[in-house]
Amino acid sequence: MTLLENPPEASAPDKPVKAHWFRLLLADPAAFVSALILLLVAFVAVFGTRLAGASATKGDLSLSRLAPFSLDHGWQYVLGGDLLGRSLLGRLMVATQTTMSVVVPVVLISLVIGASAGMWAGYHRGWRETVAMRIADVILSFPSLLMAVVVLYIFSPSIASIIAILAITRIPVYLRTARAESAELQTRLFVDAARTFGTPSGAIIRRHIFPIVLPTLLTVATVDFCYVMLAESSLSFLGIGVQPPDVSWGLMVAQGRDQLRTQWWLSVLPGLAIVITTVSANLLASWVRIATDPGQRWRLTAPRRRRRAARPTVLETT
Amino acid sequence: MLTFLRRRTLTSLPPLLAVVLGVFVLARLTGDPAALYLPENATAQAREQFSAAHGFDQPIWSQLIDYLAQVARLDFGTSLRTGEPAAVMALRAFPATLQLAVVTMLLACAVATAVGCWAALRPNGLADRVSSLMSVTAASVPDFWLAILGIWVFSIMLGVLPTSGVDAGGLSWVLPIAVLMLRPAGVLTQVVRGAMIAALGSPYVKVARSKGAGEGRVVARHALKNAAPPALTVAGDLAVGLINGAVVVESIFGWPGIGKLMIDSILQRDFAVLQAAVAVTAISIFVLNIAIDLGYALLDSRVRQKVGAAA
Amino acid sequence: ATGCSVANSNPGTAATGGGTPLRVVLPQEPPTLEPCEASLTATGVVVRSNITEPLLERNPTSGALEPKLATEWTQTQPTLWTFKLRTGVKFSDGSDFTSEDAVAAIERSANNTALACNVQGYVFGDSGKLTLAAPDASTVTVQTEEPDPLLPLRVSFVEMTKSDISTTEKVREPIGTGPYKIETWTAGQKLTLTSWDGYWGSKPAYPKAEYQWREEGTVRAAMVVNGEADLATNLGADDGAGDTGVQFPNNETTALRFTTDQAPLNDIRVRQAIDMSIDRDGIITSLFGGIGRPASQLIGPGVVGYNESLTPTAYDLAAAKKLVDQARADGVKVDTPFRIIGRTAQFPKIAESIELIQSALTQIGLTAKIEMLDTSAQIKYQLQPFPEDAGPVALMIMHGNQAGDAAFTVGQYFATDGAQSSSGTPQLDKQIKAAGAQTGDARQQAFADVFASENTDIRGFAFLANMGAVLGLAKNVSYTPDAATGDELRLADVKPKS
Amino acid sequence: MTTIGMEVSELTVELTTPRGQVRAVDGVSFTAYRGRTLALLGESGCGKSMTAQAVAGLLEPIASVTAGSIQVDGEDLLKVSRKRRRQLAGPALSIVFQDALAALNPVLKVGTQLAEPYRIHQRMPAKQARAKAIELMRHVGIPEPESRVDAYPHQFSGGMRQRLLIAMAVALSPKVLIADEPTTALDVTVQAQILALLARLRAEHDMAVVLITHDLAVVAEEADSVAVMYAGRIVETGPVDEVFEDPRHPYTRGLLDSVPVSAERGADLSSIPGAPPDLFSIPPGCPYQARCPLVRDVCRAERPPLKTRAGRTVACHVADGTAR
Amino acid sequence: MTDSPLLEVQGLSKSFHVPKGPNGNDRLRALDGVDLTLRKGETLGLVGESGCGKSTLARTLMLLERPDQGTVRFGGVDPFALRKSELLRWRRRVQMVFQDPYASLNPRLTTAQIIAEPWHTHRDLFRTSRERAARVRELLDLVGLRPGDADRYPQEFSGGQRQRIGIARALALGAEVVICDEPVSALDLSVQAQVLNLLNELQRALSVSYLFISHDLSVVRHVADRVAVMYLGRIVETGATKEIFENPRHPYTKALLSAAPSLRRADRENKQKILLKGELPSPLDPPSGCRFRTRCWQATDLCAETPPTSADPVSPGHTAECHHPLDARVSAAR
Ligand SMILES: Nc1ncnc2c1ncn2[C@@H]1O[C@H](COP(=O)(O)OP(=O)(O)OP(=O)(O)O)[C@@H](O)[C@H]1O
Ligand SMILES: Nc1ncnc2c1ncn2[C@@H]1O[C@H](COP(=O)(O)OP(=O)(O)OP(=O)(O)O)[C@@H](O)[C@H]1O
Ligand SMILES: [Mg+2]
Ligand SMILES: [Mg+2]
Repeated sequence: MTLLENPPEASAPDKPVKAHWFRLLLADPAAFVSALILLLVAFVAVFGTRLAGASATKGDLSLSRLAPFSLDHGWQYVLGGDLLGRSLLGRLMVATQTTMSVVVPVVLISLVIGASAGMWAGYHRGWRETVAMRIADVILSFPSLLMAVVVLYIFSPSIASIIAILAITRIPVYLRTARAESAELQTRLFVDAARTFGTPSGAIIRRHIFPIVLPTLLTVATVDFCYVMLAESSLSFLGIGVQPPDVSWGLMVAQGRDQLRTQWWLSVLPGLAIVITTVSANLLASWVRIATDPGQRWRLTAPRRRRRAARPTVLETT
Repeated sequence: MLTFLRRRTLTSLPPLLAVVLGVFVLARLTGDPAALYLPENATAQAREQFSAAHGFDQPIWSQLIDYLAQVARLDFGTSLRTGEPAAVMALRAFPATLQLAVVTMLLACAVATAVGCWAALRPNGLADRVSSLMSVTAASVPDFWLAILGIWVFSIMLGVLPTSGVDAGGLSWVLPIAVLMLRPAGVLTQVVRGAMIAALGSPYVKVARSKGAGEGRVVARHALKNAAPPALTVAGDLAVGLINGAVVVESIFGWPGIGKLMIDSILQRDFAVLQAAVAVTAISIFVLNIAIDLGYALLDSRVRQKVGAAA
Repeated sequence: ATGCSVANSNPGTAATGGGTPLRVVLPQEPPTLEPCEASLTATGVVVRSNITEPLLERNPTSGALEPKLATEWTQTQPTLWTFKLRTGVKFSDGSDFTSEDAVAAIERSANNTALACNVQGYVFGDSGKLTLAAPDASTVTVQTEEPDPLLPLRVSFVEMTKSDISTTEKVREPIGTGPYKIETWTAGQKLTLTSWDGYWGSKPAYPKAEYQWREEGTVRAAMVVNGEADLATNLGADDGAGDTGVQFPNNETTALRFTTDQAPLNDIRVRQAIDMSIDRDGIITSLFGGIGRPASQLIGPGVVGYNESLTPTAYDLAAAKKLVDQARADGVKVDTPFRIIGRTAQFPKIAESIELIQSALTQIGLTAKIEMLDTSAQIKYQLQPFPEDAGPVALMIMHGNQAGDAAFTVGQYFATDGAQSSSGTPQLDKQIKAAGAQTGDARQQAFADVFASENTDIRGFAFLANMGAVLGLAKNVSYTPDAATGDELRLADVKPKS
Repeated sequence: MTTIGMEVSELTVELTTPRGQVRAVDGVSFTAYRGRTLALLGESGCGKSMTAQAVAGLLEPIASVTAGSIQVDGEDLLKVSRKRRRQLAGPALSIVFQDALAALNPVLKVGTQLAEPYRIHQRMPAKQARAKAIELMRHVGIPEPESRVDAYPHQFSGGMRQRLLIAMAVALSPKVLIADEPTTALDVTVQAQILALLARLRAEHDMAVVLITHDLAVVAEEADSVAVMYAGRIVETGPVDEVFEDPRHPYTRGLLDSVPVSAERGADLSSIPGAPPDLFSIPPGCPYQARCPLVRDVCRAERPPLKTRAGRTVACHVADGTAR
Repeated sequence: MTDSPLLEVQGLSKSFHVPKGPNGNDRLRALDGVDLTLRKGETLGLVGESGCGKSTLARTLMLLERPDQGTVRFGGVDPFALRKSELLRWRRRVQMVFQDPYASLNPRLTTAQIIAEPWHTHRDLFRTSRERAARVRELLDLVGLRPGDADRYPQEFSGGQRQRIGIARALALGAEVVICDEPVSALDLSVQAQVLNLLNELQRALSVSYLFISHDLSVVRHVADRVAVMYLGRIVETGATKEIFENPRHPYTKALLSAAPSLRRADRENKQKILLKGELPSPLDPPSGCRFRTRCWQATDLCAETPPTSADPVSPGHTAECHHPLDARVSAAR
């Protein structure tokens, strides 16, 4: 039925629907809560180290393995203490910064490189496409752990190296998505129309392909966000991830796994942080996908009860 | 069909070669294995002897040429660690990984299909929301964590499953597969759901209904087959991940697979084994990709035509 | 979490002797069972005294050498040792064990540089070439270049193999004289040994033994708890062995080893300050779960040369800070950052321990950066020659003296030319050499002095702990672990509990 | 004497949309006689397909029938159980869709799809159903059906696909066939073929055909009677010749006038100003008021009912003389 | 209307590489030697069945495809030989209106952005954003949209309104020739009339030339001065509109005319429908000789052997590519 694609032939002529982002966000409670959580995460990532205070870095061995949910030792210890007697809450806050400073750059770098290469390859087709896809194949079938060990061997293990490795291994994901979409988009009539004005290919990609590919890429990126966090924790599991005294959620989960049976909170709480953050990111991403699409935005302004009937977006995942 | 296979194989060769060469070069950048394999107070002379014996003293390109010549004779060298032929070790470990990957993917697909279809039949309903949330969560749990938790709960607390190993019959498969399956199942569920919603809304489904087809027939015969291709792509990528990277689960459960072999040989600088293992997985990944293309063709005659025509 | 029922295909009724195998779970699969690699933990723990046997054997508790395939040994000349072999010993393929086999085995392990056996490096590294002879079928003579009082101890590391064993390649599945022989080895999964009927000694309690390997300590512990294994080695305190866990001291000692020639580690006060900022008791109780003892030297008690009078440095941040300040006042560049390098997963909680030390160092005004490396990368810093641009490094090391004699420690770590030494003085070198020539009590005293002087004059090390380990032991199995258990697990000593 | 194939009365379909509840089909009534063609004529969005889907029971979840009845063969399709409804889909009533490529399942062989009605309703074994499929293909004029029965939809041209869809619809000789713009996507030469085919099948199966289209010329050539729809309502009905000869409703007249029949090159066509009203802002009174040249006050206030006068049915205050 | 051809196309051929068809051919000849002229201020109607190559011709003229053979002259210059700035200048003179008003407008841009898009490339046309905004308003007014529509997205418009946006965009650079590829076939009858009227008005006001592609004969008859009938990649008949419609000489043209349903009863009764056999043959595997022979009721052996040419006009300004052109008088009598 055409209506879905072209919703209310909105000839509600004289009131162009000005979408206020905030109102749109409020319209989707799940997304709203997710946004709040992500804001909190972002806030903690920026100010967490300062907020956490000394108890996050300086341990008190007498508080080693302190059980959570008690305020006896001050609010810092409400989530208990780690092996060195540091406050787990503080550690989580500090770890937020490291985690985000790994995950966000990885996602951004691989997104930017992968997406540009993919759009370029998909737009031009031909040999460029073949080469780009074969390179993606190579990266994908390459054992990423080998790459990790090599990079960490050649360069000393640092956050920058971890970012580099993870970014390289994630590039194909965006490359393939962007290529597929842009290969399809370049056959669209409005791209042809732009060509008839003599618009150079770079400008077409920027103006016509990119904005349409972006929401898909964002969806992929949020899914990837989760993947990168997990990959980082796997690196930590193998001892080649974030190095102490830096701490990331992944490292906390990895280090705490031995205590799972005795001090469960050491790995469960950081694990929860990963899960909650990724779930929020996913929920917010599906909201963004709808909100940035002028053709779908109306869904969010719809009364709640009714929305169920409207066909939901297709979540594409990789 | 044959021409398609031939062409795919030919176009797959350069990347395959690139992977093998890449591994060769990268591995050698991680340093000389002499320190690992010789006693701590071995003399400099002994070290040189060792390097010379294994050719590590040659410039990398000449090592490479020798290696390629070797590989052309299907000789992947011998393991520094065990003295066994590297190819034998890789081929011995691979089936374990493959079995695990295949069973995991099959189950993940089955779960994803069931849950995804169910959710798609009532989009935005309660079932849909719950399953969406669960699938996102499933896809974001660290696997090693889950593995250890699983051992704790199912082996020790409940005592219903063996902790690890491969020799407790079917039961020893349960935990590794459950752990490995979670992420693929979560991701696939979302894909299947999306594709099914699209398929169920399409005109041909209406036509099927207009012929008096019941819900079961509509889903099973009409929608599912159309929803399969996107799921197939994603399943392929996930399978590649399993073949190449079940390291964590393999090492926790003592599953003698290729992921573990690979990481061990990286850490032990056992280059020959590493190269052989990478070659085996890379080949299997290329085979998998071809299989997926053929799968498309099987599902969709439009693709079949292209595949048939591609010469 | 014990006493649970078990859903396993071969339930935990195990090991009552009658044909059920003894199931052992190790951290890693032996790469090969090559006997001359027996000082490699993964190999040795399976091979030694189970599949192959040495001529003589050191009692890990008493330290005394005891006869095994040799019944007696004497220093017939200052540079000549004569070994009398036990008669009637057969290899598991049925052939007789003769002096020719013994000569070939020692020759192969000690003199064969092409094979580069591990034993050669560890045990015979600093002794010259040996000249071997077999005057008759049950006598072996060993001629050394210089008088070597330790030769029998060294020979106790050589596992006896058949004379027709390859001298150019390492063997994967050897034939030995031990109580067990290899039945099947499904690489990656399982290694099964069966007892060898023609064994010269008494028959072991278990007719069969199965080895499996799991990397994760928690999994190994869980297997014992769950009744899937009878013995699990190398557990940590937190691995959850519960009441199946048996704690025992192993012969490993952990320490920080300093590069003494670069600022800020080139000043002894700085090194002493670091030593003082290690909260040994805290680490042992909080991180190691109480397993281990604060260390005062690089070896544990029971090793010849152990100095009883040395005590672990007390934890005193204030004093440490004062020392650093003094050094700073004297122009030492104490602000120069240095690295603390550790090997990933070398012992349980290594990362946390280093982290704790690092944070203490920050408090006394030093700047240390942590680097956890994989074995191959870490070993560059452990073995001479070190990487050129390494800079100042405090390396976390773990040393295990398997031989029970300090000579095997100090030569390596204290001598200026020691393979793993990053400090030392000519004076100490002389002292070490002199001590090595001593025997008996004099030897004990001389080495004890070496440790004392290193401590006061050089302080190239800050010792952490004499480590201990946990052995997972199923309830129906009896076994008493000793210091050597991690390196040599004698299956014959394991008995079913009645 | 003609028998009634289907009688639709006061059919109302409401849509639950984000902007509220709207009526997409508002009290539509018509009767289709067997052996005859009734054309449902109207511009895009006026509710033709919605009507068809409501009749065929294929409305999307967002739409629902809120009033009316659909009588086929003595049964009210809106009252019967779901199961009965499914049983009737095919033998009693079937539908042909506009976009033949989208309406054929791309991954199933056409033979399988053609055989489906027999498999579902008559539980015919696969082999026999396949034979029937071949027969059907021959029936609608597809050459070499034996070899093409195993082909896939994309291997057929547009016209052939439309034939396949029609074949599927007439498989069980339905009493009523709804054809929703069956030729809109086709070329004139092919359109002529398809329309001829439909006419032939109508006669052979004695079906009541409801032909939905926006093409006046097609209506003129093919239909016996016509119902003109505007904004979800029927504004005029009657025998085609009469309606086209002498349109009563200003909308019908406007449509007929905008066809560039033989208007001279360069001369402006007479066109209806503006666009059909948005479903959400249909004014009270006559929905056509905003575009109507004859609009009166009463048109703004009162909705004109569909009245029969002098053998012609029309919903217009002006035409039925209520307003002058 | 002057007589000098503004656009001249000769022997234009274009083939596509496609998956092998049943007969093993993988070159699809979409255009196979097309000749065409368009004079200043004139509207040339191009009719033909789906897949006969109309859009390919339009796209080739817009330089979206590169022809295999043949020449295109626009005001005497070959656009394919032009380099950057010259090419840009040429682009301004020729613009296109697309068939599908839904697909040819980027859904993420507003009306104003869509109309102003060409100026991003042709920067020198309007330098300030104020100028641009003013011009957008003018254009909106020209095509009958309200100034308030400038900030709305395409989906908020009806098909007819979208097509107006498309037309405004085509005029944004001040084109002399507008190629209209089925501009009204996606539109409703009542709206179609509005758009046709608009195109007419614009032609009068701006004296642009149209190449007007359509499959709807009644529309072509209404808008075109001359008509070219295309069949399987070739122009089979050209002539003045009246000539073509009243006196078709090619059997295909005649069949096409007769197949079109007609509203007027008089026409219907007069006409005897010619139901062509089969459908358009695949351009992958065109018939030998005359391409229409497989569906032609007059075909002879000659038709299968020699391709007919249109070298000699059947009457002045009227060419038909047929071995057996229909008798002029007989068809005139109809
Ligand atoms: N899924 C839907 N959601 C909301 N509105 C819808 C939906 N489907 C159709 N509509 C609206 O219902 C009205 C009737 O639509 P319908 O498809 O019946 O029109 P139509 O006359 O068949 O048009 P066309 O000629 O374009 O097929 C239209 O205004 C349309 O916008
Ligand atoms: N990019 C392409 N690749 C392959 N074949 C093409 C391509 N573009 C067009 N064709 C083929 O060329 C032929 C002519 O196509 P074209 O689009 O020009 O036809 P048309 O007359 O415009 O048809 P319609 O009326 O359907 O728009 C068709 O058979 C079409 O399938
Ligand atoms: Mg419709
Ligand atoms: Mg076209």
